[in-house]
Parts: sequence; C-alpha cells; structure tokens
Amino acid sequence: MSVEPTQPKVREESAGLMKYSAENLVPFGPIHPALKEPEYFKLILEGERIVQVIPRIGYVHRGLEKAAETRPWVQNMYMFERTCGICSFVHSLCYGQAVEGLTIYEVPRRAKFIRLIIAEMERIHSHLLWVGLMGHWAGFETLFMWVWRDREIVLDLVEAISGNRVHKSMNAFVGVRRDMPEGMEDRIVERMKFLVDRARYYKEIIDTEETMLERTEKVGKLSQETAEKLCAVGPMARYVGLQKDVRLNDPYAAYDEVPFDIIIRNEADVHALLQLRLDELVASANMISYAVQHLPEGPIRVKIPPIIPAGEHATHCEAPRGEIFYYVKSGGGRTPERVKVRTPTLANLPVALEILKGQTIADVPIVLTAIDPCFGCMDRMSFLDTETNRQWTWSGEELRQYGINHYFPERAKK
Amino acid sequence: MPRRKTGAAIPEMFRTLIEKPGTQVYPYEKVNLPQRFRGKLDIDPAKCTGCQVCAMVCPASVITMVDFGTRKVGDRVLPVKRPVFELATCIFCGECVDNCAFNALEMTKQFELATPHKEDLVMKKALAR
Amino acid sequence: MSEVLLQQLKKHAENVNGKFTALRKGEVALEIDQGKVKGFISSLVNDLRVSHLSTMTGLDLGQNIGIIYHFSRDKDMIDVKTFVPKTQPNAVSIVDIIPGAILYEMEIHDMFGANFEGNPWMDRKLLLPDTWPADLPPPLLKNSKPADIRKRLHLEAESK
Amino acid sequence: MTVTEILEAIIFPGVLFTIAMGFLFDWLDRKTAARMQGRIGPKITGPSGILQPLADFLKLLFKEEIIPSHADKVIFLFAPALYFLAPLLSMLFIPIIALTPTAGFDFDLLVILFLLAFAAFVVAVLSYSSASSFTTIATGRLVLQYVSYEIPLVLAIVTAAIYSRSLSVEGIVGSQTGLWNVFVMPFAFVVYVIALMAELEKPPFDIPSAKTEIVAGWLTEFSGRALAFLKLTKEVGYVFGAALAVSLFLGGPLGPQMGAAIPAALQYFIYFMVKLLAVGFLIFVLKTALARVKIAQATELFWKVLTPVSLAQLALVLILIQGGIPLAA
Repeated sequence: MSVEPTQPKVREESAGLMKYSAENLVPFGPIHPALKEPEYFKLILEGERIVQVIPRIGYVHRGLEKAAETRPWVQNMYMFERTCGICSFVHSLCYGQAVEGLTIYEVPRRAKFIRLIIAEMERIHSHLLWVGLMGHWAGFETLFMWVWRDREIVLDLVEAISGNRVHKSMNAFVGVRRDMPEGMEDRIVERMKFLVDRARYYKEIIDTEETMLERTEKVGKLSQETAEKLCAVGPMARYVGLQKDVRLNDPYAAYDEVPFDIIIRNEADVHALLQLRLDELVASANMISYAVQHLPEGPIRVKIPPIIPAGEHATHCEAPRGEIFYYVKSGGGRTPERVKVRTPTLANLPVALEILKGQTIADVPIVLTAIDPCFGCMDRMSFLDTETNRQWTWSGEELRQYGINHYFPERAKK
Repeated sequence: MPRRKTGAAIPEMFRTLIEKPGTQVYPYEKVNLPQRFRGKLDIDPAKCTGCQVCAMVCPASVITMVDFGTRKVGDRVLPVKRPVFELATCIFCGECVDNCAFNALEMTKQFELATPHKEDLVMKKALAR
Repeated sequence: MSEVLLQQLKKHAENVNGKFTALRKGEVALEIDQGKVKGFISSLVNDLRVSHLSTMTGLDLGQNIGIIYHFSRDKDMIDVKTFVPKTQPNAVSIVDIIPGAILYEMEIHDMFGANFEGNPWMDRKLLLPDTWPADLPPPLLKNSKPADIRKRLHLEAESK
Repeated sequence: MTVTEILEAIIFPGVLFTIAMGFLFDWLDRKTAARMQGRIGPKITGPSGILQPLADFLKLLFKEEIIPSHADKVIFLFAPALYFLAPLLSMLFIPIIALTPTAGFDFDLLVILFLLAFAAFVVAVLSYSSASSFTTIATGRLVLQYVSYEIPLVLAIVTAAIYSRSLSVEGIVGSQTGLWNVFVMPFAFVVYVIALMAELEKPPFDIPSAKTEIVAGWLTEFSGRALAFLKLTKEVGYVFGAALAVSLFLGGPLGPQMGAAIPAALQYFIYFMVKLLAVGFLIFVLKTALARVKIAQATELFWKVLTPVSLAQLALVLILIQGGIPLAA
C-alpha cells in the first residue's frame, strides 16, 4: 500500500527531456487505457520511434506466495484460483496437480475429461477476449464488440457447468467438485459449432480488412533464436515456429486421450498471432465437442486427508497465455512449506520488451499486449495477517481517513 | 492469401444493424441464472448442529462460530456453537455447502448484495431462537 | 525421460560433482555447488539442447537461500538446485547464457535478497515498491512478518 | 437587416440549430455505431437516449476545471472559445432553408477555407499549450495529419468551385439545378469525404486522439467547461463538414418539386436534411468498419494516392469545361 514515487519523478524527467533534446520520455502506465491492469513502462522515444523500454511491475503485488505458507492446502486452492481473473481454472488445476503429485492417489478418468473441458472453455474465452482487445487496440471497435458478444456464449456454458462465470471453483484435490449437468451435450456441441463458424468469420475479417492488416502485418517481429533464448512460452513461442505446448509435450488431464491440432505459424508477426489464436480456438472447440461426446462414466473425485506427505513437486500446464508453472514443497504438514507460481506473462515480458524496440508509439499497445499480458497474475498479493490468520480489511471510515491523511496532510493534523 | 479489401466488415455490420442487439439491459431486465448459480449463502437454522466444519474449510474466513448456549448429553453439559457469516468477504466457492453433512447450508440465486452498510452483510440467522 | 538424455545428464553431473536424484518419472533433480552451476547450465544449454528455463524458484533453507533452476525439454523436467549462504548471498547470474532469466533473477533478488553478479538490473526493484525499507528482511524469508511490512510501509507513506 | 434575419442567424437555421444538430449527430453516431456492433447505445435519457449528448454536455459544464501547472494558461483558456467559433461561423455560409445562405457573400468559400485552416491551427496551438508528453506527441501527429489531408481537401473543394465558376457556396449550389456535382466529379467527392474524416479525427484517422496509444490525444489535459465545448465543437464540425459536402457535391437543398402545398422553405429543408443525414450515415459506416491506421500510413495515403487522384479529377473537370461540355453553366 505504499505510494509509488516513480510517477511524479518521471514527470519532471520528461519535462526536462522535452526542453533539451529531441528525445521524449512517455510514461505508459501505471494507469493507461491500453492496459487492463496497472503496470508501468518507461518508453524512451525519438520522435515516434521507441529507443528503449524500462519495465516496472509489481503495482498489484499481493504476496500470494507468502500467504500460501500460512494456509491449509485446500484453502490455497481457492486462493491460487484467484491469481488471475481470466485463466483462473488452469491455476487451480496446476496447483492441484502439483499437490496430487505428492500423494498416491490417481485422478478418476471422468474428472480428467471434465478438467479438459473446462480448461479448453477457458482457453476459448481467453483467446476471444484477446482477439477483441486486439481489435480495440488497433482502433477497430466493431471487431471488439462482436467478439466480446460471442464470448458470452462460452461464459454462459461455463456458468451453467460450474455456477460462476469467472471463478469456477471446479477443482478439488484428486478430482473435480461438480459433474457435468445432465443433458448438456447437445447444447455444448451446438454452441461450439456456432463458435467455430464465428471464429472462421473473424479470421476472414482479419485476413481481408486492409486497415487491420496494415496495423498487424510485419509488426512485432521476432526471430526464432531470440524467442528460444528469452524462454518464450505459449502462443509467443508457437508464432515463431517453436513447438512449445505443454498439452502436447507433457500431457496432463485427458490431453493424451483427446485428439487435437497443435497450431504453429512461422510468420512471426501480430497478424500471425491473431490467426494462431483463432485457429487454436477452433481446435479447442473441436476438443470440447469430442470430450463431451466421449465422456467416460465413473466417479469424479477421490476424497483425501487434509495432510499432504512431505516432498516437492513441480508441474506445468498450458494456460491460454502459455506455460504456467507451479512448484510445491511440502513438509508433511497442514500447510505447504513453499509454493512458487510462475505465470506466462512474466515469462513473456522479456519478449515484449525485445519486440517493442524500434517500433513506433502507435504500435505500443498492439505489441505490448500481443503477449496477452495479465499483470494481475504476474504480481501476486493479498492482505494477510499471519498472527490472527484473518484477512485484513479496512472499514469505510478508516479508508476515508487514510485517503484524507494521504492527500490532505494539513487537514488531517487538525 | 485472400484478397485484401477495405471495409470487409460492412456486410456483417448491416446484418447486425437489423438483428437484436446482444446487450442484456441488466438493471432494467431480469437476467437468466443457470441452475447451478452460486449466489448469497443461506442457512437453515433448524438443521445446523454447530459442528464447525464449515468454519474450518472456509478459504476466506467468512464463518466464525459464536457461543449459543449449552446442551446436555447424558450428564455432561457441552457448549453449543452457531455460525455467523460475514458475507462481505465471501468468495462464493461453495466449499462450506459441499462439506456440510446436515444440508443446512445452501447457495441461493441472490447476487445483488451491494449495500451502504457493512452490517447488512453479517448474517446472524443461525442465532435466532 | 529418454535413456540417452538421462545417461548424458549423469555424465555431465559427474563432471561437476552433482548429487543426482530422480524425483519421479520424467523429473530429475541435481544438486550442484554454487561455483559450478554456471558451467553446468552452459553445457546443459549448448550440449544437451535443454534450453527452456521454466522459472527459477527461491527457497528459505534456514541458513541458506536455495535456488532451483527448472529446465524442461518435452516431457522431461530437470531441476538444478544450488544454494548460497544468507550471510553472503552472492550467486552467479546466468543472464548471458539465458537472457530470459533476467526477470526471474530480479524476482529472487527482491523476494529473498540474493544477489546475482552479472545481472545488469540488480540495482532495480521489480516487484517491491521503491519505498521498501532497506532494513526489513526480504519478504519471502521465513523471518519476515507481514504485519511488520504493512506497518512500516504505511508509516513511510504517511510521513511523506 | 430585419428582425427575421437576425432570428434566422441566431436560432434557425443559424447558431442554435447548428448546435442542436451537433447533439443529434453525436447521438446518431453513437446509436448507429452501437447497433452495428450489436450493442444498444444510449437508452435512458430521453426517448431512445436522444438527450444523452446534451446530458453529457451539461454534466461536463458542472465539472471542476483543472489547469495543468506547466500549461500556457492564456492559450489554454482562450483557444477553446476560438476553436468553437470556427465551424459555427462557417455554418452560416451554408444554404439550408433557401438557396441563399444566412450570411453569404461573393467569396465566402475562401472564408470557409480560411476557417478550416484556422481550426486546425487553433487545435495544434491548444494541444501544444497543455505541455504534457501525450499532447506533445498528439501535436506532432495533428500537424502531420493536417499537412496530409489539407491539400486533397482543398483540391476537392476547388474542383467544385472551378466547375461551378463561383467562389461562393450560394453560386455552387445554384449551379447544380440540372446535375449534381457528384455525378461530374465522383472522385472529388470521395476524396472530400476521406479528407473530412481525417479532419474530424474519425477512425481510421483518429490518430491525434488515439485513446489506446496517447490517452485522449490533444484533449488529454482538458476538463470541465473547456472539454465540454471542445467536444461539442468536434460534433458541430462534423455537421458542418457534412453540410459542406452536401452543398458542394450533392446540390444543397435542391431537389424535385414536391407540390405547391408544401412551402418552398420546408421542401429545401427536408432535402437538405435527408442529404446531410445520408452523408453523416456514410461516415458512421466507414468509421465503424475500419481500424485505425498509423500516421505514416495516413500520410502515405493522402500524398501518394489522394493528392494525385484529386489532381487528376481537377484536370478532368478543366478538360470538360474547355472541351465545351459545360453541363451546368
């Protein structure tokens, strides 16, 4: 809750630069229309061209990793689900798999299929969100609105299955908490078909619309070697031709049973990313249809004791944005000893900084957000008081008083 | 490579113009909630035995157990506890509902919980005698 | 894990006196002295083509700060473990071999206080606020108390 | 000057009418764009939300006005008023309910050209005066965009003037009784509409106020009353730009006789409004269908494509006149 001194300082710097040189320093963030979340990038410009980018993250750091060390295993599941608001399921899935790896239990096959269905629905929703936002950043509001309207379809399905649009709370250790509702197969298959049609139409738009092509083609170029060196993950690795997909390389859930297409492109520009994500969406929709029709019978969950055996385990999953990584160390108690979370955005941030260099400022939103950044899950934090083990909240009055103290110190003294 | 053209979206735009808009006019219109929707917690005080399982599993520390008199089992006098819910911190995961062995808890479809008074969100229903 | 890779790994691990443990199918862990880590990782990347660094984990091991490099290639995960003493937390940076490690090293620097010699951004903060008091222990060490952090940060913010 | 004429200048079809049209265009713009995107747009204020732009304007009037500490205060406070005058004054030279405009004279097209340039100049000065990083970049983009679209825009206007052999809007409108100019010079009309979109900063040319790149562009530092009037001016400029297109290329208020029962003024007004809304709708559609281009791409479009096209159109029109096919003279 500290006050960031960075911003006023930069103001002075930028005013000075404007006076004495042709270089211009543009603060991009912490609050900026192109960013969904507060992060700060110092852009040093020559005219419209970017010379250097200096990142500053951590504005929404919540200390989740610290908090995890004081809470029981099951409660952490719900906390890590809230690492991210978009790929919430895959976080709980990855954490769950890391913990399951420490136990002796085997996940039931039906639960694996349900996990796959939800994870792929989440991917569809995340990719549609990104495609729409890309339209928004390129100044193509119509695409944005259409795509987000169609995104409701998959959100409605998720809500019907899990009971919530965003935080599904579907995962439990060794299984899932809710079964698929009765008689949903036809509806899911039909909706998926509709989504595939829409995705094909959007692909046609981005392939033919001149203004959109001009904004996205040959923007955000990256070479394969650089991507490999910077350890790019997910779509940012696949759009330069690297075959990096955890679903294929290290299958988890039911990915070894459900056939799917892996999409790899070689053009390495934002247009290729758009095509890649729309193709992946189609692949995901087909996977969901297949999984729903081939859903095996059986139990969905194994109940396990609240104490997890000692040991350490690292797992990775393919989130919509790329590989997410959990490392769990257990001392054999009711709480984990250490949980490490690595979200795809942190892995792809060096890539974004690399491809920003040499672009014009008009491309900043497009290029920076090409990695589909989710800064909220890159920084992790919560107010937690270890002594009483209760969340800490401010009452309205305290909050108001804090605001007054902060902005009007002279008034607070009275 | 498909043909490049300016205004590729225009035909679809006119189709959308005459279609019904996708917006749900939420506060003016009711929204359709699915069967499994997880809304505000509710408790059936008659079924609650005060076993404290819900308070233990809650990830958001919503539930605190408060003293609610005593009861006699044979010769011994045991304290009885009842849950108090601070719904302002509830994350609607439904873990307490799943773990309640007596089906005393349920999640209603009520989701409009905004209130100017924080006290409104403290549910003391189980304390009513 | 493919046999070939396993054999090669064992050979390389012997060269640097690494302690080799197979955690489970497809995951192996190697414990290596701090001084030899860079050479080993360089051979891992250049000779064995294990180039994807998933992340780096910091650990509080009591007297030491543990650092785990999580590498992966296809199905295989290779954890390279090392540690530095808390009294003198100087580790060697691998940014010149794997440029993508720069933010992971900064994160461990912020959260555990380990220094990575050779990382150009070691003087910057990544996640912690710029007003972070220098005398507080790094937040992810076990002796760091959230209550203290909150108290101190608020005091500093209000005194401005 | 009679009382009627003064009332005409102030109320209808003068200043107040123009402002009302500005609000109407804003509403139509938002509503059609929303419906094309599958949304509903303004809904609550007034029937179908038609009073929403007015409500927004009034709300902004009551907001606190903040002047940045390193802004040039005189220009910052004074220039929005100057900017507001430009399209409002220009509107008086457009014939709406008669063939003679409210305040026309023989060379009023030159005044309109001057006011167009004046508005762009005021915006650039205004933007530069607020002295923040975003507005500095916006100023650069504004000026670059201005020098790009100005030449094709003026060439298109001049083409119409040469063909009609008049430098007054009244004369140009009067010469179109037989055949509208758009049929003689379709490319000039197209160039005019594209350049107009650049002048109005509508997508795909909303480069100086690209909200995802430089916050609100040159509007970033404005608030309260100044912002209210700047936004209103943009809308009035929209109305004026479309009205000029109607007058120069679409025959202004001219149209076939509807019958003696309807007074001439009403007929003129109906034709004018229909054409005005048609041009407005064209811009709404284009604006909704396109993505924003980069400043370099916009400059390239105007200099490499539209300038030669408008020059060729001008040459074609000169040949038509010299060749003795004066269709309208």
